[in-house]
Amino acid sequence: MKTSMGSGSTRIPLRQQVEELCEQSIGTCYQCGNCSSGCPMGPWMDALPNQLIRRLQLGLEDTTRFASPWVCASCFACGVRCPKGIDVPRVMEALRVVGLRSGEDHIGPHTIEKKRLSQLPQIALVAHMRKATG
Amino acid sequence: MLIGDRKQQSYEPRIVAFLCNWCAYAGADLAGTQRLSYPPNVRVIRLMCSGRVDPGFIIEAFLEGADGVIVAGCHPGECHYEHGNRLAERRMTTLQHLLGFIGIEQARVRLAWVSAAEGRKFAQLIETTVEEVRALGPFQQFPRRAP
Amino acid sequence: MTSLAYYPGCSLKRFASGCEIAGLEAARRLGIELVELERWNCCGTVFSMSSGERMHHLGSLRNLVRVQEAGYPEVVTMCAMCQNTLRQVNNEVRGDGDSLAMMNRFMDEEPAYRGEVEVLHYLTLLDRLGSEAIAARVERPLTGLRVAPYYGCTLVRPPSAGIDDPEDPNIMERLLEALGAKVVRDPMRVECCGAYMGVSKPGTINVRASAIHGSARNSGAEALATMCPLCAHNLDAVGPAPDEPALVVFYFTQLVALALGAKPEQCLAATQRVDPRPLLSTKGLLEEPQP
Amino acid sequence: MNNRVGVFICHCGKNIARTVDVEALRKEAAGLPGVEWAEDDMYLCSDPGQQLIRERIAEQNLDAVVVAACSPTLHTTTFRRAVESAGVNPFRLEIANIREQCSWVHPGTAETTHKAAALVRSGVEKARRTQPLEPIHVGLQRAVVVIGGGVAGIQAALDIAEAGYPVHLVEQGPNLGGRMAQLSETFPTLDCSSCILTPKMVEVSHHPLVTIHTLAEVTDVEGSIGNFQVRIRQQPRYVIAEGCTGCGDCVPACPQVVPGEFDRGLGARKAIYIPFPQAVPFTYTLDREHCLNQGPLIICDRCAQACEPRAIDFDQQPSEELVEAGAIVLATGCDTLPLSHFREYGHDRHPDVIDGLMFERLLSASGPTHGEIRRPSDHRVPKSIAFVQCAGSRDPERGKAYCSQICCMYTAKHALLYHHAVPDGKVYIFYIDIRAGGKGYEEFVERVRAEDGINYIRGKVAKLIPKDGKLEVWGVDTLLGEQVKVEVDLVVLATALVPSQGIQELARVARVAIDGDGFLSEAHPKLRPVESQTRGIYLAGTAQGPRDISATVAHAAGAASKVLGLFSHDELVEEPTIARVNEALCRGCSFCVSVCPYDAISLHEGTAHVNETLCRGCGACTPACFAAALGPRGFEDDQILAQIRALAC
Ligand SMILES: Cc1cc2nc3c(=O)[nH]c(=O)nc-3n(C[C@H](O)[C@H](O)[C@H](O)COP(=O)(O)OP(=O)(O)OC[C@H]3O[C@@H](n4cnc5c(N)ncnc54)[C@H](O)[C@@H]3O)c2cc1C
Ligand SMILES: Cc1cc2nc3c(=O)[nH]c(=O)nc-3n(C[C@H](O)[C@H](O)[C@H](O)COP(=O)(O)OP(=O)(O)OC[C@H]3O[C@@H](n4cnc5c(N)ncnc54)[C@H](O)[C@@H]3O)c2cc1C
Ligand code: SF4
Ligand code: SF4
Ligand code: SF4
Ligand code: SF4
Ligand code: SF4
Ligand code: SF4
Ligand code: SF4
Ligand code: SF4
Repeated sequence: MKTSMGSGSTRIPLRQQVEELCEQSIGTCYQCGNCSSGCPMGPWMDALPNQLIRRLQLGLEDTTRFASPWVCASCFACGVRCPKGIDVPRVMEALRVVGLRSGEDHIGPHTIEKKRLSQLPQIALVAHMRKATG
Repeated sequence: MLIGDRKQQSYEPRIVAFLCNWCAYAGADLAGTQRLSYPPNVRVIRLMCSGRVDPGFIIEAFLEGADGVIVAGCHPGECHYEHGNRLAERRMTTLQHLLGFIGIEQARVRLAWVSAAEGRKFAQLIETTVEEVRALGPFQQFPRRAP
Repeated sequence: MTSLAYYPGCSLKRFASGCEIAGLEAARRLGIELVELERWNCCGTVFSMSSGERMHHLGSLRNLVRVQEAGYPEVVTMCAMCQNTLRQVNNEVRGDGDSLAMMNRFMDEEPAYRGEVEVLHYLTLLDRLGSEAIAARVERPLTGLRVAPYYGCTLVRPPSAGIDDPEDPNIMERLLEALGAKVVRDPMRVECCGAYMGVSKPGTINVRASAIHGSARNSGAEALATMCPLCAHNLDAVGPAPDEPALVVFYFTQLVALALGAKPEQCLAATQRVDPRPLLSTKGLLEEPQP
Repeated sequence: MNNRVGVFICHCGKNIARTVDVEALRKEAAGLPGVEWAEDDMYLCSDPGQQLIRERIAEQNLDAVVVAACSPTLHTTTFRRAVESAGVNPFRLEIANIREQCSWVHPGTAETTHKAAALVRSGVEKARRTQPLEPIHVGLQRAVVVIGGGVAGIQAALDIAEAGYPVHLVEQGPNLGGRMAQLSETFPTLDCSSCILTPKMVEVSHHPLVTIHTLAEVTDVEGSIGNFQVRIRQQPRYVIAEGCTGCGDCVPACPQVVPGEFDRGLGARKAIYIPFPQAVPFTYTLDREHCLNQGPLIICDRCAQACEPRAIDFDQQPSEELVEAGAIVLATGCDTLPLSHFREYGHDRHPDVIDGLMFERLLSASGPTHGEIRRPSDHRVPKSIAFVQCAGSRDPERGKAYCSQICCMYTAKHALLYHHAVPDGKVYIFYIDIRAGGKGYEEFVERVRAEDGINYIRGKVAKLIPKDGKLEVWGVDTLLGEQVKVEVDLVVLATALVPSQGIQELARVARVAIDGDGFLSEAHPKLRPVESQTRGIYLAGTAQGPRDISATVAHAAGAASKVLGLFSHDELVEEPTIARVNEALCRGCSFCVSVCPYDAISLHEGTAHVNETLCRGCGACTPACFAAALGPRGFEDDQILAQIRALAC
């Protein structure tokens, strides 16, 4: 894979945007991988949390294209275990916010069966809507 | 004329500098070894530690004709005597408040950290201090003692 | 009788009513009056973690204002997610005067929040009473019932909103022991059940539930105890893959009420998919307690 | 005030003379009050230049000298010697720095000569006010107390004793050896640890100049460099050292079984025991805490019955001894973070999660399993092991921010030794980075990497889950970007190295500084790594920071050489430029006491008193004194004020 690290765009660079949104310092991550080791949603992610952070460190603008932040269940396990005190769930949230602000749709109400809709607990629905709409 | 009569000359600020032996004084020596040039307005008194500087010395310097004073020692955490520079910092801060209170410009008294490797920093310190004190004009708040 | 403000949250009024009914009954039996707030709204469910989305915290804040105006220093929640969101919002505005001032301006129809309310989880409340005091009230000891507490995420994480150690909590264990149950310390007890991911990725939940049920079963548990409607839904209503056995999933409050002598029909929820009665009956826990 | 000052101005070839008008300067100097003689010379530091100064002192009967030349850091010693040989007290020499701080940095203008004149004037004003000072001579107690009996303490004690000075080696445990005695084989050479340590322990115990105090602690340190008084508290062993033959007959008689500390709980010992077969001193120890006899009541004396030499004495009492020493070496070593620290790894709840030292005991031929690797839960030979590196190290959030330096290496060693013992066993090493910086270390790790069956996986382990008698390890391969879950029989945590317990108390007693992590602070991280910030107290080994055996031994040898350097003098000669109290003026307010960085000032009957060996003459105390009652010699208030007057105008 060829990775270009320069940014040709005049927008606020992604890393800066994410750091401001999550109030975390991405640079302190030393890529130990602890966040990824314990992530319950890891099997469904297209890039593990540490990989997303690595991409952000390099300022790769396509980091927003990964589905992982939308797979993240906000379980806080990674944040609790990060040796460098990075609140990784906040980084995930920031990536979601960046995606939402650029107009992505992750609710997909039509994808939820009617029957299931009535069985889900209220908090599941509300939480999902909140995560998917910002 | 060797010792200039200051009244006849255009105003040249006189700066007295108290330097600790281990860092700032060595830094000043290094500026010399590197042949950096800086204004001759500064006169150095070598002390073992910036913690030795009595605020009274600074008042005395002004009374005797100085227009500015520099106190310089090792960087925080690098004091040869563990924390003498911290003492200096505390004393100088208090003094500066006091001077400010009686209307003396704080820029006339400067505390700086200069390591033995910072010859350039020392030269720059002298340069900027001389310029700032020159801009303030001669120190006239205290009646000078007769020379 | 101690009386405290009580915030139920939406799920406890519908999906997880079993949790609330049993919890209130248990409180009554312990001499605690939980006074439901006259008006309350959604807690917000999830705490918005990005600096640009603080407005989402207004919902939580309104509830805290109502506790303040009702004159209570503390508010009790049963739902793990409610306590988590309310606590996090509370922590945030307390730590940041500017943000509190701004939020207060936005809530112009409400009195200003002063940041003094404490959010308390039901488990913390019981823990405060102390194991001994609770043990003394037990009428139907849960002897022989092998229960694995399941905390999930929001009861213990992030640490600033958790009620116990994030990796090795013990509060439910302590209380269950006081109720006479055989406590099983399951290593998966703080691992996520999949949370709301079931909405968009239903398949994930079975996998998570299988892991959690399997681990608890391996550790020798017959039942799981939880304090979160979402966990209960994922572990019970969705549950492990169809070909795998599922344990009974209790709301913790149900076990407390049962042990304190409440009638089984009072504390068993109609919504429980895996019927707890066969298990309880083998342990003699459906019978009337001996005086 | 003296008025027979001589001023000598140096041209330094053209270095000074190029920009300073030396002749004008000389004339100016000659006219200054108190100046008896002023002269210039081409090269003052040369032999003829020094000779000139000496001659003029004699001719003109000078009693103080000002040399206007280069920086005092260059030639103070030269000129002090010169004036001293001519009968002027060396502390009556002043140097005016007209080269580094004048001729080299300013142009050849009148203002430059003007400044040089001011500097000379200031030097003269100070010289007139100097007093003759004599160096302070302090007696030197040529004996050493070494605290800590690990390899660092042993090495330091041996080096010092070999040079002919008596050493008291104080060890808190029942025997010497420290961590190294617990190790199996040592990286990178795989020498057997006891094979190389035992001869050293024997040597130190037989050395006529070494007194070993085991079960002993230092409870108080008084005095200062050259003359410390060290209080050693001896705990009772309840076995008379001279009586015990080491036969071991007492052990089978004892009914009390206790988990053995030396084996880190993996093995058992009796209440009367010797920790390991090669222990030095080879005297058994009765552990009163676990013995049936609590307090004075003797309800069991089976060991005493079994002991033919009648070496057991239940009535032993703690005792104290005061030792005089000129220097102290702190070698209190290290510990590792306890397993209970690691809550996500099940802390101490899963018996098959152990730390590196426990694994050393499993590997050790004299260990609880006689060198066979068997896991604690069911004593089976583990068919797979996961090693978790950086457990608690490099973890500023929940552990220690620093790298423990040795665990990459010993983990590689563990993997290798295990693989040799169980060739079909599987090894997974979870690491973040491999740090193998020593000589031969990278080669060692490379060898281990190349072994079949050893998998290095780059990623930190989040959690351990016990499952069907195994442990599921949740890891990640960050190089592949995939989660990794493996089930293993045993997990070994490479736990962070931490300072030994009790270091804080000892540091307080000995008045040495400790750093934020609790290790002893060195005087300078690069240039004075074996000296503490308190003179006469030296540091050796892991008490100062994580390091392996070879670095520990080098560090200890360094500390010993510092001690020997100190002892190579007949007495301590201290610079006289230290603070002095004018007792008539002192009001006993103690402001100065709190200011001194070296605790050199104390109040005696309401008057401040400066300890001559502790004071380093920084002068920080002087401005604190509102009574103007103390000041450092050589930098007194009146001298400095006179310099200010000379310079400001
Ligand atoms: C698991 C493990 C494996 C290792 N493997 C290797 C290896 O293969 N190769 C290698 O080179 N290094 C290895 N090391 C490192 C090695 O053990 C240390 O470098 C070495 O033991 C340090 O020696 P020391 O004398 O500084 O400290 P220690 O060995 O800790 O000795 C300190 C002594 O001081 C005593 N003491 C402590 N406090 C006091 C007090 N207040 N008063 C009196 N006495 C006190 C202690 O009881 C102890 O006996 C390993 C370390 C560990 C943990
Ligand atoms: C790029 C670089 C950066 C570094 N940065 C740091 C740092 O930031 N911090 C740090 O702690 N360390 C640093 N170091 C390491 C540090 O420089 C060395 O540890 C240190 O200088 C070693 O000192 P030495 O006296 O052993 O050897 P050297 O400094 O090499 O001195 C050896 C001397 O012996 C002379 N010599 C050689 N052979 C003979 C002979 N046959 N006869 C007579 N004389 C001889 C040489 O001319 C030389 O003067 C750095 C090293 C390098 C290369
Ligand atoms: S746990 Fe923290 S330091 Fe480690 S990879 Fe994840 S974010 Fe980076
Ligand atoms: S918060 Fe999200 S990224 Fe972090 S462990 Fe949980 S699911 Fe994974
Ligand atoms: S004394 Fe100093 S200034 Fe004079 S010749 Fe020697 S080096 Fe040069
Ligand atoms: S029986 Fe006596 S002599 Fe033998 S080892 Fe025991 S105490 Fe020592
Ligand atoms: S007195 Fe008894 S219990 Fe104590 S050490 Fe001797 S034999 Fe063991
Ligand atoms: S030596 Fe290796 S294992 Fe130990 S802390 Fe350093 S990097 Fe981690
Ligand atoms: S500060 Fe001065 S007066 Fe006070 S005790 Fe010290 S020497 Fe004496
Ligand atoms: S001169 Fe410095 S070291 Fe000496 S007593 Fe004063 S403060 Fe302490």
